[in-house]
Amino acid sequence: MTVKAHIKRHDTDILILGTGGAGLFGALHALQSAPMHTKVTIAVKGLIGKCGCTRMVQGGYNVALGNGDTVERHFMDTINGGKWLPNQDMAWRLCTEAVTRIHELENEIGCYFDRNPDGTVHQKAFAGQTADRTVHKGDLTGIEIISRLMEQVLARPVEKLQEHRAIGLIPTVDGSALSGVLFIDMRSGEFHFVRAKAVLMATGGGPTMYKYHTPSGDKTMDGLAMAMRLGLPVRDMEMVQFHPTGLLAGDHTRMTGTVLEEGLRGAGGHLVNHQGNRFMFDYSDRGERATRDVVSRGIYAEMRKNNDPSQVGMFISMSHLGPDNVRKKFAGMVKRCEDSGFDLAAGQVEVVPTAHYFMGGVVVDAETRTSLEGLYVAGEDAGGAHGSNRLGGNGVANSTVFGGIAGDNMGLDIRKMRALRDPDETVLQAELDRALYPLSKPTGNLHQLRQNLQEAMWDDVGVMRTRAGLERGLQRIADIKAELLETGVNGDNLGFNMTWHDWMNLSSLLDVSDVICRAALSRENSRGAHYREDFPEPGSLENSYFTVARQDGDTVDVKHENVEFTIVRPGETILPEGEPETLVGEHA
Amino acid sequence: MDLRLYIAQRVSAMVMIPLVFAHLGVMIYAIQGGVSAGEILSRTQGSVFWFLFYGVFVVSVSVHGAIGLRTILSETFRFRSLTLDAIMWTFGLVSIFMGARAVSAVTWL
Amino acid sequence: MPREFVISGLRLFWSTAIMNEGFSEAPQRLVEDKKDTILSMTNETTKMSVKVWRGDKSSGSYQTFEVPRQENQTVLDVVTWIQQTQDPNLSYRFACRVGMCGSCAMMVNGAPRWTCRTHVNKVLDGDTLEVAPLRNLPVIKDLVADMDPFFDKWVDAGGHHAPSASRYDDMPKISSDEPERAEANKSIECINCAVCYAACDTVAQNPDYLGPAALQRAWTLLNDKKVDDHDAVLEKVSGKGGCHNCHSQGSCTLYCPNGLDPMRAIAGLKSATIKRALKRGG
Amino acid sequence: MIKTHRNHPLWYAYALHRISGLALVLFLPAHFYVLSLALTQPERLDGFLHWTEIPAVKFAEFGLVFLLSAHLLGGLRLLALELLPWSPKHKTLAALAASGAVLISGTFLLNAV
Ligand SMILES: Cc1cc2nc3c(=O)[nH]c(=O)nc-3n(C[C@H](O)[C@H](O)[C@H](O)COP(=O)(O)OP(=O)(O)OC[C@H]3O[C@@H](n4cnc5c(N)ncnc54)[C@H](O)[C@@H]3O)c2cc1C
Ligand code: HEM
Ligand code: SF4
Ligand code: F3S
Ligand code: FES
Repeated sequence: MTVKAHIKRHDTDILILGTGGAGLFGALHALQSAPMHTKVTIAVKGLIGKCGCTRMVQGGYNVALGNGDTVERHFMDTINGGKWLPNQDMAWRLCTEAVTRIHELENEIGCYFDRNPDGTVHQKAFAGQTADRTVHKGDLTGIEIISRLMEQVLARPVEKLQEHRAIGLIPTVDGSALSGVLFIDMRSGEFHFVRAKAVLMATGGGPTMYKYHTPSGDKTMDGLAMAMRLGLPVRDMEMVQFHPTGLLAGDHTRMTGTVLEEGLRGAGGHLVNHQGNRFMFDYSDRGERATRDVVSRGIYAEMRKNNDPSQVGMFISMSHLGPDNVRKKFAGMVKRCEDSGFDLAAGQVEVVPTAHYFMGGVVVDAETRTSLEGLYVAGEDAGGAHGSNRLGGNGVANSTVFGGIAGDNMGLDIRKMRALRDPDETVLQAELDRALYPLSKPTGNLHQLRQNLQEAMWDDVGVMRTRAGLERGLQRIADIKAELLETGVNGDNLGFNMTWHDWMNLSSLLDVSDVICRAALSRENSRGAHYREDFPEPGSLENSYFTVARQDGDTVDVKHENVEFTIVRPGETILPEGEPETLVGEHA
Repeated sequence: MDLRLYIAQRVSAMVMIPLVFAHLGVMIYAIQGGVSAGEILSRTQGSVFWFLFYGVFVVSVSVHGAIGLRTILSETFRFRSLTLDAIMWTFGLVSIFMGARAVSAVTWL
Repeated sequence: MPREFVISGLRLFWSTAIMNEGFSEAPQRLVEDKKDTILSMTNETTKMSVKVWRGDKSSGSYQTFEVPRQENQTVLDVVTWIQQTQDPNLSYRFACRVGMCGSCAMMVNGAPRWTCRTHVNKVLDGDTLEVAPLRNLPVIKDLVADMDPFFDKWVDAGGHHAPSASRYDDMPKISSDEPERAEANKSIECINCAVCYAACDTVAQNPDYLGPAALQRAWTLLNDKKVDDHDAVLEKVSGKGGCHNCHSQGSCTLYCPNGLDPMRAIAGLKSATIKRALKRGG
Repeated sequence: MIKTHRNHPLWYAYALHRISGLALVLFLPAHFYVLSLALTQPERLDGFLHWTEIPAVKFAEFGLVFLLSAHLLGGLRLLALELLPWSPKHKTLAALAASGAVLISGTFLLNAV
């Protein structure tokens, strides 16, 4: 079947992809810093503010607001948590700017974060932090942040392209700058090319290529796949964070993989195996209260010991804390479990580590600029700020901080960019052809292919890795890719054709999975989220390096670059002498 | 409906609360007794109290009913806003006029 | 016969008068009761018959699919299964799959619901399920509704904070226990899913009506100490489509999947607007 | 099972209030007309009042009384719900007042029939 594709074209000044914390802050700040009458367009795969992961933030937002805590302490926690791999300038920017951003959220955007009885902001400590630092609104912090941001943006004169999926970043002919972005208007199935002087890519990463994953369904790594096709360098691609307690409810339900909050373990919840025994103390002195990576590996190891195929996960058990107490303290979680048929308060809920956050991303500087003029990247799409591991609470801080910075910079930079840039029409055509490709193939079982990928990543590129496993994973990914190219989609009606988009989702996921696997192979040590059973040692901190992958046509090249310790060196600290190691007492 | 109509409707409703209670009482009493025109009139004619009672009642019920009718016509029967206002005013005024005639018939000397 | 008529009438009013007393809790209780009985229902049927609305803006009809029952199965899972295995052209919308984004609401057996967290057991009628796009909104295709009118009204109702301080000022000291803040907190966790909007017949009948969610947002602003101009908030909800159109039908509160109570919030706006008008007048 | 989102008491209360209001509005002009007969033609009013002895008419009349009291109570309920400040104490009071009113007028009505 041949589809005659017509491309609608139109222009704007500033174009933003995605409406998570990064995209929405990008839009608001661009409006503030750009000259009058600058046209700002926001394009998103779902509805404005109603997709992506910022909405799903539960725990909260890390920011040092005094009471002994300092930006320096937040910074040191971030560097230590990232096992010395973070880009220190970015981490510093994150910690300093978070202070301004949280005030902006409260005072200008209209969020309200929970308070102490005396009216000051309440802060708690996530695992891995040395101060009570996490600002929150109950356990639905993301809803407060994103709803308030969304309504601010909706009330402003921004051009809104909802359910517009970005499918290609289109450079100029000489490749020195970005011209614009090619979209599919998902509602009609039409192609749409938008030229812009400055583009913010904030599509939010999201490791949904794993069998168990927490991010929202719209996130399929499209951004990173597009950036890689353009040959942009991406870093830390092996760094996939697993949350230890994802709900396990069967293959047939989308609920599987969704997160059971960290607070359950913090409050004294037990993890037990199918014999009913606690096992976490076999893996760590801190038992269930160890950090995410440690608990994830504990559960994973325990799962491997168990050979009963009908019994996959481990269990989280809260009932010893008193069912009524649990019901009161974790009302939201209890209700969510109940909706899918589980009794969290009095019974046990089966859990499994679940892919949660992607530390890797496009190489940017602390100003969100990339190596391509006109392209800015912020939020989970950008690599560097977290190094090998993200602290709970640093994710939404990262997206709101750098989204705002990107907006500021785009608004300023476009003053120097007089004219819109013309696209390389051959790249435009190639991207269009990519999207149309499946319509010319016989239809097949896409869903099965996606499951195959998810199994492959979970088995071979997951919580614990080995050379043999990674090599097998690489092969499995290649096989699935080949199969995908033979599997088509019925294109009779391209309007809101979710199966067509599933094909493209899978294509993005495969491209990124391949690079994750290669980066993981190249790092022969274990740092943060990356754990090699064949190389369990972290390697020398002094000679820390990060991986940088670059795609060139069909080949991917992974290099190592040394971390520049621009602010602090391993073994040192920027905290004043005599500062206690931690301000957090062991919680009861 | 906007704030003005809303207030007018609620205020007239509140005014009518005691009036309706009394009216219901009178009716029950009257029905039980089996009334004639003469009986009604002998009680009410020439009474300033009943004149004021029914006078206020007529004005309130006209205002209240007219606004209520407007709401129903607009929501349930999808009338457009110009027609709506015309009907509301017509109903209200006709109702006040007819009501005034009735009150004067019942309470005038 | 008239006596019975009166007595049943009295019962009705007795029951609504009682609802008056605890009207924020009572409708919730209704939902809970229903759920208890239904969850205890055993899962004997292995298949169910699912009628799904197919069509676009202009026309459409129901199409029936046989779908296998599963233990932990939400309505979203049912729709997903149909798209993945039976008809790749079926359109629907979802994002978070855990009740946080409000993208997935549909009419399920005649009532609006978030589908990602509606267990099939809870709504199955015998062995049939009927799924349609959310009511009171234009249809884009199949189960996908166009939510723009809902958000346009959110904006029209003044539903966003007008800053009175800047990012360089301190955060205001407002304890979570202050009565006004507590009041705002009760309504603030709205996920803008438009379930209430679909449940409300006033929305269906009056195209100007701003609807429960948008008005409820205005109520939170009115109770927000950080908002300087409370008069402006009230002004926005006093116009043609404002809070005074609400007839306290209560469907919004009954169906809100998050247990919020827009009916109560709107009542709050009504009385606040009157108080303000009286103050002005006097 | 009725497949509708309307199947709950508050919605029925709303519908009853609307229907009773509409019926009252339609009845109002007739009511005024009949009363004003007293001025012009008292004998016709008498004739009319006799006419109301007929059971069917009596029933219709009863219906009106019912609708008026139904509307009254529904209105009281709405006013309380919308305008009273809602400390739980107040809500209880409002509910008591409304239901007290139901009882009293209900008794009267039952006596009347
Ligand atoms: C369940 C859960 C809980 C979390 N809890 C916390 C927490 O407590 N604290 C914390 O700090 N972090 C938390 N995180 C992490 C945090 O949510 C994210 O890191 C952060 O919100 C990412 O923001 P973002 O703006 O980069 O991306 P997102 O918010 O994910 O937004 C991405 C946007 O891009 C759009 N998009 C994607 N692809 C395309 C395309 N091709 N074209 C157009 N648009 C596209 C998406 O639809 C979406 O609108 C949590 C994450 C999850 C999943
Ligand atoms: C004490 C007596 C009365 C009280 C307390 C009362 C109260 C109310 C209230 C509060 C409403 C608003 C309902 C809403 O917006 O949902 C209303 C509506 C209405 N009333 Fe009354 N009312 C009374 C008497 C009457 C009478 C005598 C009539 C007849 C003319 C009448 C006709 C109407 C109509 C037609 C409506 C509109 C119904 C609707 O919007 O659904 N009312 N009343
Ligand atoms: S009030 Fe409830 S039903 Fe209405 S939009 Fe908000 S969360 Fe949804
Ligand atoms: S359903 Fe509608 S009429 Fe009012 S109480 Fe809720 S908004
Ligand atoms: S998918 Fe987000 S609320 Fe259902």
